[in-house]
Amino acid sequence: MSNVNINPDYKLDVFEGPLDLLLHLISKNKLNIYDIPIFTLVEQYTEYISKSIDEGFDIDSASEFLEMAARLLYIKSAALLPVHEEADKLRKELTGELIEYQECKKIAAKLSEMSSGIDSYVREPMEIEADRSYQRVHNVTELLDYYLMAAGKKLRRLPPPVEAFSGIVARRIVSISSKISLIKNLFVKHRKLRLSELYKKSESRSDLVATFLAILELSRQGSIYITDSLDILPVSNAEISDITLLTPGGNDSNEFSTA
Amino acid sequence: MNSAQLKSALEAVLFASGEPIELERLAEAVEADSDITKQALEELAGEYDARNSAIALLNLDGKYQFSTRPDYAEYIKRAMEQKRKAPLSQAAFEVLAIIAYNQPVTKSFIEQVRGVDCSGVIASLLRRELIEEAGRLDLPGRPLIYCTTTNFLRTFCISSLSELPPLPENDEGVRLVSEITAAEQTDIPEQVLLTK
Amino acid sequence: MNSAQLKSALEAVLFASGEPIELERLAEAVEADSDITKQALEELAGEYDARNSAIALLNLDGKYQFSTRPDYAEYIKRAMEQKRKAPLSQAAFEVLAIIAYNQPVTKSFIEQVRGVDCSGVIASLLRRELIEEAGRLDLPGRPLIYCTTTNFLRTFCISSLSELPPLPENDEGVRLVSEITAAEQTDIPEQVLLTK
Repeated sequence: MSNVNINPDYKLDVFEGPLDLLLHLISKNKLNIYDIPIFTLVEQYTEYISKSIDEGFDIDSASEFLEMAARLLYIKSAALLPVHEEADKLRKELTGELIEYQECKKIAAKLSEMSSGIDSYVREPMEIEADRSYQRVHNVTELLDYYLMAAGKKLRRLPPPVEAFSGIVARRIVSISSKISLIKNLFVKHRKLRLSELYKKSESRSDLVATFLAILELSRQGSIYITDSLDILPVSNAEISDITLLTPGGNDSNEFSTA
Repeated sequence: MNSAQLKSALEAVLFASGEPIELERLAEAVEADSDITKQALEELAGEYDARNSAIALLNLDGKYQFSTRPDYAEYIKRAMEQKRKAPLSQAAFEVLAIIAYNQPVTKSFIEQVRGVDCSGVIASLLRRELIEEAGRLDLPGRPLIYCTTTNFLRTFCISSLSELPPLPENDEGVRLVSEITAAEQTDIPEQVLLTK
Repeated sequence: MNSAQLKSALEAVLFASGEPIELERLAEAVEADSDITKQALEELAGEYDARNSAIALLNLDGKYQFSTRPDYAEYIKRAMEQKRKAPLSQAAFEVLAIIAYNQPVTKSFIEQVRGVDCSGVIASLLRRELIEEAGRLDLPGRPLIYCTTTNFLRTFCISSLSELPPLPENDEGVRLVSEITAAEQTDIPEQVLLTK
C-alpha cells in the first residue's frame, strides 16, 4: 500500500461521511468519477480508515465508514471473478451515489454563500388580549386515525397509491435506477427510441448523466441494443443486423475502460 | 458610528427585542455614550412621530420599547384571531391524539412516540387552548405534564374523555406506546427522562 | 380608509404579529381588497427601503413579515444577551440542500444521498424552524416527510423556492455531456458509449 496521497491534516471526522471521503480521495488522486478504478480506491480508502483508527479515531463513530469499506471490498472481490457483471453493477451504483452527493455538496456550498439572512431577526408576537382558542370542529374518529399514524404501525389492506411514492421519486437529483425503469416504460409504447430524444427530455445535468448511465446499464444487461444511427431498440425488437455495437454478455464489453 | 448608523442600530435592537430595554443596556449594545444614545433615541422617536407611523417608540420610565399605536388595536386583534380558524397540522393532530389517549404526559413521552422534537407543536396547541399544563411530574428534572382541555372536548364534539374511540387491541403501534408508558410510569423513570 | 391609513394598519398588524402573515389574512384584517392590500404592502416595503431603515418588510412566498437587516446582528445579540446563533454546519447545509431541491422528502431519502445518519441534523433544523414536517407518506411505516419553511426563505434571502440557484453544472458532467454531443454530431456512436 503505497503512494496514498493523503493530506495528514485531514482527519476522518472532517468528512461528512464515507461518500465525502471517497470524493476527497477521487479528486486528490485525480481519479475519474465516472470510471472509478475500484482496486486503487479500495486500497486508498481502507488505508485511510485504518490510519485514522490507529491515530485514535473512535471506532464506534466510524461505523458508516467501515460499512463502506466492507462494501468496497465486496465490489473488489466480485470484480476478481471471471464474470464480474455484479461488480460493474455495484460500481456503477456507487458512481451514481457519488455524483448525487457531489451535486449535493455543491448546492450546499451555494446555500452557504447565500445564508446572510441567518443574521436577520424577527419579533415575538406582541402580548395582546385576543382569543386564540381553536374554532373548528372535528369528528372524534379522526383522533384515533392520527393516534395510530403516530404509533406508526397502521394496518393496511391495500397497497399504497402511486402518489404516495411521489415524495420518494420526485427528485431532481436523479437516480440511475429510476431512469432505467423510465426507459423500460417507454418501450411499452415505442418500438424504438432516439438517443437524442432521450437526452432532450432531460431536465438537468444530473438528469442527463443519469440517462446516460442508465443507457449504459441497460445495454450491458443486454436489455437494449444501440444501432449505428443511435436508435435504441429493446432486445425483442432488435434485428440481428442492427447489432453493431456493444454486444452484451461478454466480459470484455462489460468494462467501460478508458477510451 | 455616525448618528444615522446609531439610530439604525437602536431601531434594530428595539425591534428585535420586543421587551422594554434600559437606556444603559442600549448604550452598551451599540457601544455609544449614554447621552449620545439618549439623544439618538429621542430623534428616532421624533422621526416615527413625524411620519405618523403606526409604530411609536415609547419611553417608559427610562426603558425604551416600540409599540403599535392604540388606534390599530382592532386590526391587530382581528389578524390574531383569524388564526383560530386555521386547521390543525398533521403534526398537531398527532400530538393531540397522543396526549388525549395517554394523559397526563410529558413532552419527552410525546417525542419518544413520534421520534421528533415537538416543542413548537405543543406551544401551538397550548395557545389554541386544546391542551394545558397539568403540573409537574415528581421526577428528576420535574418535567411539565400536559392534558386536554374542555375546548378539546368541544372541538371533537364529545362530552367526556370516555367517549374517545377505543384503541384496537392488536395494533403493534398501540402496544409499543403502552410499553413506553409502562417504562415511564414505573421502575426506570430516570432513563425515560434522560433518553431524549 | 385611505392609502396612508391602510399602510399604517398593515404596518401595525405586521409589527404586532411578528410571524409571517399571508396576504389574504392581512387583507381580511384591514378589511380591504387583496389587490389594494398588496399594492399598499409593496409601497410600505419601498418606504422602509427608501429611508434605509434597519427593518425590512419581506415577502416570503406570499407571506409578509418585518425583519431586521443582517447588518445589525451584532448589536441585537449584545443587547439581548443572546448566545451567538450557532452558524449552520456543513452537514446542515447539505441536508437543507437535499430538502430544498427535492421536497417533500423522508429522512431515509436524505440519508441515502448523504450516506450517513442524519437524525441529529434534522432535529436541529426542525428546532431552528428551517424545516418542518409536511405530513407522512402513505407507505408502510408511514415515514414523516419534511419541507422547508418561510424562515428558510428568510435565512437564504429569497422570497420563493423558485429563486434557489439552479443545480450546479457538474464539471465532469459537462465534459461528459459535451463529449456525447460531439460524438453524436460526428456519428461516432462507439465513442459515445465507450468514452467517459
